[in-house]
Amino acid sequence: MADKDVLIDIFTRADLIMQSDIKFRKMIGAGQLQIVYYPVRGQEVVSAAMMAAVNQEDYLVTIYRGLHDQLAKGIPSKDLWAEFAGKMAGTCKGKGGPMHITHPETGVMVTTGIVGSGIPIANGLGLASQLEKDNKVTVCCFGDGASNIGAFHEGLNMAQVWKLPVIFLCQNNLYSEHTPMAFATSSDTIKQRGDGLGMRSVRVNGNDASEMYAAAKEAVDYARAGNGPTLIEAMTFRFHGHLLGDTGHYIPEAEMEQALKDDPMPILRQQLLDIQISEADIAAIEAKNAAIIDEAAQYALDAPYPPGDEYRIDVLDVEIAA
Amino acid sequence: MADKDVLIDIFTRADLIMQSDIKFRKMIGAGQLQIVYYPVRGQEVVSAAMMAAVNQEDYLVTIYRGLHDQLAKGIPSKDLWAEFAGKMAGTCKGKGGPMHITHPETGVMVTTGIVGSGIPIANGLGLASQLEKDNKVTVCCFGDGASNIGAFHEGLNMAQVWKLPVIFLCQNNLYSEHTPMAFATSSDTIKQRGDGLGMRSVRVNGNDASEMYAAAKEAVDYARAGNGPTLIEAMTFRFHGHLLGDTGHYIPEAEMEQALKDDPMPILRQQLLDIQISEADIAAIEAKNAAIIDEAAQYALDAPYPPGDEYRIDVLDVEIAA
Amino acid sequence: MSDAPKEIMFAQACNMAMAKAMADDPKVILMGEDIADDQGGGVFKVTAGLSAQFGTDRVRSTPISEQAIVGAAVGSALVGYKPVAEIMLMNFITVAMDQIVNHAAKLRFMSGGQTSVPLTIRTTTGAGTGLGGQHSDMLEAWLAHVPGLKVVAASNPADAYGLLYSSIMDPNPVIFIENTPTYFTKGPAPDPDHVVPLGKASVPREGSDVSLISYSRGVGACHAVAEKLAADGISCEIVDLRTIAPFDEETVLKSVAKTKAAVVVHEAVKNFGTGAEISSRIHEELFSELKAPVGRVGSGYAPVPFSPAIEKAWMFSEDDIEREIRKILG
Amino acid sequence: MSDAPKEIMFAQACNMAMAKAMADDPKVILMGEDIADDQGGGVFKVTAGLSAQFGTDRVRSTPISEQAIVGAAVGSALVGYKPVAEIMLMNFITVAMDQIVNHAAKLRFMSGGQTSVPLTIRTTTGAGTGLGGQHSDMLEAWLAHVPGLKVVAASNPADAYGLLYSSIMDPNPVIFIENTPTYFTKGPAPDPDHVVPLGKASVPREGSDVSLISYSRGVGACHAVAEKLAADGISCEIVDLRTIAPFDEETVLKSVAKTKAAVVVHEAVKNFGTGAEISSRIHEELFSELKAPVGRVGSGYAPVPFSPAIEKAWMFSEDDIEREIRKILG
Ligand SMILES: Cc1ncc(C[n+]2csc(CCOP(=O)(O)OP(=O)(O)O)c2C)c(N)n1
Ligand SMILES: Cc1ncc(C[n+]2csc(CCOP(=O)(O)OP(=O)(O)O)c2C)c(N)n1
Ligand SMILES: [Mg+2]
Ligand SMILES: [Mg+2]
Repeated sequence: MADKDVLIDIFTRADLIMQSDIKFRKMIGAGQLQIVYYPVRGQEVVSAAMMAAVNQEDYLVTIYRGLHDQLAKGIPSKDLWAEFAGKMAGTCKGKGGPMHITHPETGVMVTTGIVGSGIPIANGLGLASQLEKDNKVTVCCFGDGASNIGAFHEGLNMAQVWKLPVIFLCQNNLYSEHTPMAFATSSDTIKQRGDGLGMRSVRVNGNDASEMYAAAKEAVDYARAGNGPTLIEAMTFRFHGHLLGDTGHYIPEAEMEQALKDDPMPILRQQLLDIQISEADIAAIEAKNAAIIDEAAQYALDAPYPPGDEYRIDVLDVEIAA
Repeated sequence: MADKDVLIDIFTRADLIMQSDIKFRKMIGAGQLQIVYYPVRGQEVVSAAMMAAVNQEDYLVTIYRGLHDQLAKGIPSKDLWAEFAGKMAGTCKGKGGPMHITHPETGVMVTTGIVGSGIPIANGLGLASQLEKDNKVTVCCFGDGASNIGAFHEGLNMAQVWKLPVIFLCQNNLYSEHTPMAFATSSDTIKQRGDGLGMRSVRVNGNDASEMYAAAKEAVDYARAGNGPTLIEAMTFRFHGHLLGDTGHYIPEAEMEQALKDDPMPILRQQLLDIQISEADIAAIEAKNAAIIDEAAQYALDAPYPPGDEYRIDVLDVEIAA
Repeated sequence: MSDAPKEIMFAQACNMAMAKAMADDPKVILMGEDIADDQGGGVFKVTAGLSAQFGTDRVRSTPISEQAIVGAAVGSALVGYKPVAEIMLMNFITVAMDQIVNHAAKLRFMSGGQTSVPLTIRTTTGAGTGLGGQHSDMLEAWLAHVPGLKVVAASNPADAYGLLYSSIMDPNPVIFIENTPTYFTKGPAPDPDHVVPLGKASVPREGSDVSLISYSRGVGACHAVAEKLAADGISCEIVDLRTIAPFDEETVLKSVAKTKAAVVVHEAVKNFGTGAEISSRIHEELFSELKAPVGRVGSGYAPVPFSPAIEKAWMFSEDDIEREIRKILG
Repeated sequence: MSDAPKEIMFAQACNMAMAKAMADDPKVILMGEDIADDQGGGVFKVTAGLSAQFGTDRVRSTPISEQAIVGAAVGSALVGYKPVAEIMLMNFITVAMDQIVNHAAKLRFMSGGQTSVPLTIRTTTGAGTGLGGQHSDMLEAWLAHVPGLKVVAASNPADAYGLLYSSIMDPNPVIFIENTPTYFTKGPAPDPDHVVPLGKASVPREGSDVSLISYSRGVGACHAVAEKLAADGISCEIVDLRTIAPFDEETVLKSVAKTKAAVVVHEAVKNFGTGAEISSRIHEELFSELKAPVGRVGSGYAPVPFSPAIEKAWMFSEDDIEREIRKILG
């Protein structure tokens, strides 16, 4: 069991993620936001525990389903919400959108919409840290389905050969879009593939805060010590399908039921109570997160859109003539 | 020890390969042929044993370093030599050249110059056989270096998931161009990668005719029985570098010496003598091969070049207007 | 099919074309991510019902492995199959370009005609769906530049039906580009044996003042502008290329020889886009007859922006087309 | 460098440019297959001696993993490095297009300018070396069509030196295309601090009758033809683009405004090649001043044939250039 402060830290991040996801789905459902949204409900603890084990200066590369990673890494909610809403005040001036969140101040360097493509880029960040000797690590998040694409293989091989300080965090939610892992994946586990590539690889219950944090911490220490990368296969589940609107028809009822029973959030909340953190203290954390989110959401709605001419800026270093 | 007829068969193919390689290097050295040539000396037994275990109807996909595979699979020397020489009488009318040999009559469907790219294509041939229930297998040859590229990973995963009748023959000659395997490869073996992908995988001394043949036969039977693919990592060596002219400066002397001591050809020849095949019979095989090669080489030199306008033919099904 | 609908959607038309091809020829097989019914019949439901009708041996959901998907299509095509590979979104062909360009397009030639690769790659794309920079690119110009590939894009459901069927049956590798934003736009339903030959453009609207040459959704924009300008007495002829490469020069040149003015319109980025080749060919053949230089309309020099506000300013528009027409007609 | 040679080879020039960049800026690093000296200093020896001089931390031989190579360059560029990734031959970019197009070219824009990707991708290609269909393609048209990328190609050693140095120091992703067949062609040596700015074309030969617009080895062919035609009293001006995209419209239009005739020349396949964009821009700006439509010279619509007999017929040639010039000058 991780110690008290760590668990509180993880819960605080995880609750912010959970409440943010709920709010996004509510606002989109109500038509207040028209965006394609990839729900993260169910995967909160994986990122919360992982990011609790790194520093703000450390790098993160994540994917379209990245809200949990981005919030856990510390991107201010207002900036993030504004970007999701396509506003000028967003992290990327509305040019990137939910699938392409970048926020260097908190180490969020790339969010990609191409399956597997963040992996080779994470190596580049790790290579820079290795050459700089800046003691940073890079966390690279991707899904189980990404383990079937070439970039995964090339990236892990290079990271291992060069002993790069990268933590490859495979958030295994057992589905890639509407395809169950076993249907498209030749190996029983993703860890097995890391082993096959000679990389230190572990498989953990990503929904258990303490277990996930321990694995994350170990991988981070291992990388900082110059030993190279680790592949963490973190078992988890997504409760709301691939993207909002997905009915999950392809998920067997029993599997979904069990997954909901194992919802990491109430479990983590109970764990806090078990170690004598008062209901009041927990409620305070939840209230604070709720306030942050309400403010961020309103900020995003009120913020102005970027001027159309912005499309000529940031293509190259110099502005493109109209 | 494989039985007598098999060993004679393997030797006959391997000797044809060896003598052809020597002849090519001689003619190129003498300026009779101006082509980029990838020597195969040292890898004869791997292909000879593999192709002795399949039928002419079975498919082959190989690479730029493919002379040994193509001869072992049975492409008539005259057609092959003419193609190497860029003549109209060549297998591909001179349009493909040494790196792109195709000869459907003997099952040689693709020779690619792109590292790893034959692997996904071999799956397509295997898929066709699986759907046709034609009981064919596809042999897909590539090198150790190819195991670092994405197509290798995607291809093996799909072949295993679909249980395709494909034999992935990794001819591990320990070098990719001027790079020793260990320098660029994260795992100790290629077999380990197949294991990581949940594929039946074996590692054998490809230079031992009996061991290589047994592994090939087993993989072929396994595939024909509908059990799916096998990855064979066949250990071997190339004696004349990546391409003709390569001095092999990057190969430690001791390693080269040992490799030459282990030259599979004299060893196989001795094995024939050991099982009471007479020097005369062996010499007859060698003489027959020599005659085939002399005839093929002369044929290639004498044959006419294709007319320039051929570039407008075979681009699409219809001829392109000038 | 007496109870056939009078109108169908673009996505439906593609579905019907594949169903007909599979019924007509047992060698037609489909591969792609989540295309079988157990996986939802395609993210845009374009392949819905096909695995139920033809079985999962012929309608195969795949791993997320575009190189392996196209490679499997290439290999099976080499031995007589007519595979239809779906690359979910056009930006994802960037991971499969080697199989498409170095192999599918070249194996017939490099084998001296001993083998051929009669595959079809279906993919969809298009801006305006809020998917941002990596999910909306129009990359047809790349493929049009590759000898050995045919590139096809339909502008309406009936053409989609007839062109996709022809693409699947064509003995050459064909890239069939669908348009996500107009997937659910309706149009007149074709009759079941409607076939549109590759390499032939159509002239859906005749006119005398200027030829608007386009394809895919650009054609719809041209129709809207033509309607509007008709009121001002400007008569636009519209040429729908249907096959982008190799394109139907005869029909294009015939139209421009008549109108003596042309504007090429596409959604893709204007710079180095397909419009440049079409414009150049027209100038090369009809220079002395033209009233003015051929105009071009395309999207701006930038990745596809996420924010609708910027996306609109970046994207080709009916206003751009009108402005270009008025400019060249002086 | 008083004992500097008067003439150097193209490959040497590239080597010297990288050496200078690495000496000037510790953030410059090199990655590629077999580029370090232990692996031979590059298959064409272009990086020979650099790992000896700067160490294998900065000059890194890689696995055969083009996606990982370009990805590592993208990632390190995002945090301040100036990586130079070598893709051994241009056809191999087909396996790395996702990293180049969806990431290197777009991350600056998609991040709203928070990050940038100052990498250089060096690659070489060109027909005539007997390598056949998969090792000789000129694919610059694809990259020129991608907003956010700069595409550069030098026609002589001095330019190669000055342009490669500028490419490495440029804050944008640059594709630097070398030409294998002319790697060992000599030309005047530049002085050590010779720099050629990106985006600026040169006019290596002035003339009055026709402008020949080209880049890479096409420029050499234009010089040969210009010499020959001078004898017949035809005066050719030559514009060497140097940067293919975004290209120097000002210099091109200025030249053609003077000569009133132009032929665009490149080795790449003519159809949908870069020549189409340049031709279109000239027509759009100078239509009424032109003596004749802009001519285009490129290679044929086919994969690169292996047999020298066919390759020669397929490939762009000095004869093609001369014929095109005489055609438009009537
Ligand atoms: C190269 C590529 N192919 C296909 C897609 C379409 N796509 C987007 S998400 C996804 C599923 C990915 O599943 P997984 O890796 O398990 O991540 P998850 O969505 O479950 O978090 C697919 C196929 C893509 N974005 N990129
Ligand atoms: C995608 C790609 N990258 C690089 C190359 C250049 N190249 C040709 S052969 C080769 C080495 C391959 O080594 P290996 O796979 O071990 O096969 P071997 O040559 O040893 O038989 C390389 C890097 C290529 N042809 N294709
Ligand atoms: Mg998943
Ligand atoms: Mg090797």
